[in-house]
Amino acid sequence: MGLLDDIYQDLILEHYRSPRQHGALQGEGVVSQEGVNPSCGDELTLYLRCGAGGLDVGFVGEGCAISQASASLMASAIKGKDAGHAAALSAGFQRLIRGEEPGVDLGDLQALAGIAKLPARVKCAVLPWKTLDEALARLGVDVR
Amino acid sequence: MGLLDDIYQDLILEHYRSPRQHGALQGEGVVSQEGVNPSCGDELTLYLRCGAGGLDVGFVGEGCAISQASASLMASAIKGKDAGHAAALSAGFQRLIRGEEPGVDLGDLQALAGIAKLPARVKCAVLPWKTLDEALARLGVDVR
Amino acid sequence: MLDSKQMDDRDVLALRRDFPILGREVNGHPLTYLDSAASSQRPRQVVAAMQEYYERHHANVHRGAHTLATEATDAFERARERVARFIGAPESRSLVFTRNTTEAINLVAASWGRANLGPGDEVVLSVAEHHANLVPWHFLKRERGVVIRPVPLTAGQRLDLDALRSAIGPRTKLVTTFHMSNVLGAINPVAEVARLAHAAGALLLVDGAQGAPHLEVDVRALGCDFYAFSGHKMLGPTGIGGLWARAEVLEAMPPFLGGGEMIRRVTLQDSTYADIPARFEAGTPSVAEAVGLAAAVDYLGAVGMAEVARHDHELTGYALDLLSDVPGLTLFGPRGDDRGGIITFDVAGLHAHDVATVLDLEGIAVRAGHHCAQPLGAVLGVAATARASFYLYTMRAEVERFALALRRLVERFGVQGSRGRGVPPHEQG
Amino acid sequence: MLDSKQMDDRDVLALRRDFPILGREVNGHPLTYLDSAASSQRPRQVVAAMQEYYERHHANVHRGAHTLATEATDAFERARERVARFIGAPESRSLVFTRNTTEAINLVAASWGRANLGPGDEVVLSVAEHHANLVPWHFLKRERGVVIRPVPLTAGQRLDLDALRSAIGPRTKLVTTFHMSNVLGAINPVAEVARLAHAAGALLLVDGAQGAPHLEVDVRALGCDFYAFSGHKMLGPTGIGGLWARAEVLEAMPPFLGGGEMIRRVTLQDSTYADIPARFEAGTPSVAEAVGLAAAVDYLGAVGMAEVARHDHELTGYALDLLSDVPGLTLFGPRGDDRGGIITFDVAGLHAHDVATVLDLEGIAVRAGHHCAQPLGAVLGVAATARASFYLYTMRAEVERFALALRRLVERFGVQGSRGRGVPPHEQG
Ligand SMILES: Cc1ncc(COP(=O)(O)O)c(C=O)c1O
Ligand SMILES: Cc1ncc(COP(=O)(O)O)c(C=O)c1O
Repeated sequence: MGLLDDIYQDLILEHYRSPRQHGALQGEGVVSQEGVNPSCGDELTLYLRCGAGGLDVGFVGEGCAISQASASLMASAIKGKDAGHAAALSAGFQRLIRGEEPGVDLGDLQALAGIAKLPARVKCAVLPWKTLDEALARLGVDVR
Repeated sequence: MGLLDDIYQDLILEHYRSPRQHGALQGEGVVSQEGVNPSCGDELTLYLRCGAGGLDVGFVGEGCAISQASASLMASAIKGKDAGHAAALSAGFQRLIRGEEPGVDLGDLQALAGIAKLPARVKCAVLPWKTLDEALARLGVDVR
Repeated sequence: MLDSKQMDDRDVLALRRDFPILGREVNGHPLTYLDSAASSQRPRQVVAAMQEYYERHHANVHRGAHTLATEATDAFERARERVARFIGAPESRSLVFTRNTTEAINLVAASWGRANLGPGDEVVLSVAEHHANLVPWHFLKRERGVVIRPVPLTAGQRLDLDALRSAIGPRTKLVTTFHMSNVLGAINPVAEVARLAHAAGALLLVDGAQGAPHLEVDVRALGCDFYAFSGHKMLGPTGIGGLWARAEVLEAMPPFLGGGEMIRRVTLQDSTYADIPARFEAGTPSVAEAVGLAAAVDYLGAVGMAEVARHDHELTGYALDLLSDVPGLTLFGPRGDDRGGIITFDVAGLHAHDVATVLDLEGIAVRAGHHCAQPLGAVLGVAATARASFYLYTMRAEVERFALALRRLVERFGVQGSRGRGVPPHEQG
Repeated sequence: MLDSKQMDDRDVLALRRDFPILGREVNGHPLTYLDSAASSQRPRQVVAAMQEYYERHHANVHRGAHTLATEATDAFERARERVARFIGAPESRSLVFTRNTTEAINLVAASWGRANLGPGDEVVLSVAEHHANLVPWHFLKRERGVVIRPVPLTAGQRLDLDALRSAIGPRTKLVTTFHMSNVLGAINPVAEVARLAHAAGALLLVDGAQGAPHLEVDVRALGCDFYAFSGHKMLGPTGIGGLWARAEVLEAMPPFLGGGEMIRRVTLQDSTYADIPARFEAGTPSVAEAVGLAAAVDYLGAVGMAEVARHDHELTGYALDLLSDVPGLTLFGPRGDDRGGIITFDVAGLHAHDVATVLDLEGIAVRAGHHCAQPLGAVLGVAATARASFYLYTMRAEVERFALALRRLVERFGVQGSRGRGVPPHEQG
């Protein structure tokens, strides 16, 4: 059961059960973006604010361990970073999930690499990132 | 081409091109009955009157040689006969077309026996007779 | 099949040879296919019947004077007769071929519904309906103010007949519900529902998507007015299903789709329509698929539908036994004879999609999600659940594999407590 | 295929080995199948692709987390991509799978039509439309007072473009016509028709039932807004067809049938709907049939659609030559490059059904009747005609057999004179 251990790692389960940056952001300058995975029903709303201290981020959602953990890991990774960096992480993560070289240092996000071997669940892992791309585009950031 | 000769006999072509009893009947006591073969579009209207001199009969229609010749041969066969005899001929003819023993003397109608070997055209040969059965039923004749 | 458990799996093994896909490996394990409620697998005989049709007899049906057209038409109409007989229909002409259950229900809504339902007229249905038996009524609600009256479930997760009785009123024109629920496995007492509907002058539409594959169906004994079903869930091909209706009801209905086959006469400005069933079969039908479905019902008929239902039921009882004491596992659906081969469940602490993925990594195919019954998810208190479903080719050994894998999964990933409203213990008798 | 006549039949012979049914005997003669316009035959590759799908990959598509469900979904969506590419569609998401052309046109009428057509709005179509492209508009005429404006043919039995120009007016919302007529073989100048429609702010729907099988189709180059077609006429299985539409048009359309797959969110009382193409594919789709259709377009693509069209055209020219001097034989349809592989004819003195029967007794399959175009029959002056139609597997030798048999038939059964309005000699240039 190598693949099982690989995918459902403690780090992923831990982020699924105790998501970081969970909750809505309120106030001026907050962009909120919805993402839905119609094929399985996973849902996510991402909140983003671009400030002096980099990005502030929050999310609420409902879905499987993979989509929720991916969202939580993403939120941790981009919090406080600038928007360009977030876009680069997103591109790198999506390469990782397609089984390609990420080309950037993904840190903890590397934990999700195993999903590349589960075509049925790739969409789950990618949902938060596609939602991020859309939110960044609305903030005027060039996402590739 | 035995079957071809058998089916498209001169007698049948002759009745197709010069149908007997062709035309509508008018006046008191005339029963008119429509028959349609939705699968090929053949159509027939049969006119029947039960009088002292037996049945009077007429028909108009549009369709293939087989349905039109069958109608013409039928009209010739039942003209002047009583309704019970017509019903017996109908039953006998329909047996013939199913490849069974007719059980009555069919005379010229025997010419249509070959149709039994052409399942796709059985409906054409039978259309006038089914229409006759319905007309007779409306005249109160017990059709088998 | 005989009664001894030994014999049972041996008989199933013999029959499984007809299903090549069941010999597959998935993720390095032999496939354990527990997703037949979504779509069954099909025996060689069904695929062979279609192949034989294509390689020997195909042409367009009807209106053809040549030999192949006659043979194809005969094959198609004989298929209609065999399928009609399988569901106990007195006449094949009141069986309309559709793509699936969904199209069959849409046909009723669009044709019978538009002709018979006006503002304030009521359609009574259960809270456990499949989307296929909800969305067509939403269309009519929006288009003409039809009122939808939902009927709840009992604590035992059966249709609440008392509530049904009160929901049916003078404005009720149609009662519609499933024969067997695709989530709960609950089998509705259709004959009783028919009596209640008819007493109020309403008609009864049965969503037989799970009934036709898994139960002995006799539309006359059920007393329903419409029965809808899908070929792909009953060993047949995709792309074919059926709507049976009482001939008098069907005869009075206006057309559904327009085109070839369904007409009597067409001018540029107007058209008149053919008799049933042709009136409801516009265009070139699914001929090979009808032939395949007929082969499927022949196969089911040879096994015997009573035996199929018994087998489903026995496996379900076995699975419920094996899983009854797993903490953190919620099992949905009624306990009793009115329960088919469906086990829907929730693991506290893990999402249904993850449950399905973990099982799939062991070669066990279960479905996860809302099972096209989102309103029922709200009633059960959990949006996504996992579902294992059985069929005539399912072995006890597979049920054991599934139960063991699920137990291991819960031990590893499950958390204390439970999520979702299962059947309370005093209803599990 | 090469250009020499010798080579041609030899290449066709090689390709015919893929079509087992063409080796059949009918009434003691080798089958000469000249009824492909009604339904084509299919190569082994198509049946094998479906068999492989059923024996290795089948499960219900979408919403499945397990391996088979993923494989089935991939197979289905890849099939959509291959079929979309075959007709030149820029994006596969604007291709909706339907049962056939008929359902595709009904989808446009019921969804786009109900949303966009009101009393007095006009639909312009030709007098030569198939019933599939008439009856759905009759429904809208009756339901909401839509006006149908028919466009006549020229003496050469082509769409009359001048008449079309005058028929299109400020109330015209839709122009709809065939790509190739199933009776006349006439190929419409679709790109020109599109310009006329768009200039008036109307959309163009093309009935591609005969176009997709027989012509190189590029929906972008044609400039149409909708393109409808059937799998069974283009080497594919029964039970599958398609509607391509411009993405912006499709995205704005409300749902057609309601049920699973096509929803976003469902409550007991209401529902919202998925993006295209899912919005228009309610219930379990024809998965195996989509896979089969993809195999069919791969087959056609390998031969090359330009070659298929050239072959059809060459056989037609040959047949017209062989039959040009038969007295009492009326040949319909235009003469020229804008003519596909269809020869519709009338024998004075014998009904079309008898013609078909006589030919069938020699193993030659032709269709007889109104060809689902009753209004055109009225224009041609004869209700029932006979029709021979060709495809990539038709040999010159078969055309010769047909012409010889028809000549003998006319000699034996024909009478002087002619019936029906053929193409006048000065139009036959
Ligand atoms: C021009 C044309 N349109 C529409 C159709 C209807 O096709 P189908 O019966 O496959 O829906 C046909 C075939 O009969 C046709 O030839
Ligand atoms: C109870 C029930 N109704 C309706 C359907 C819809 O069936 P189909 O998708 O074949 O139309 C299903 C299957 O998904 C079902 O289980």
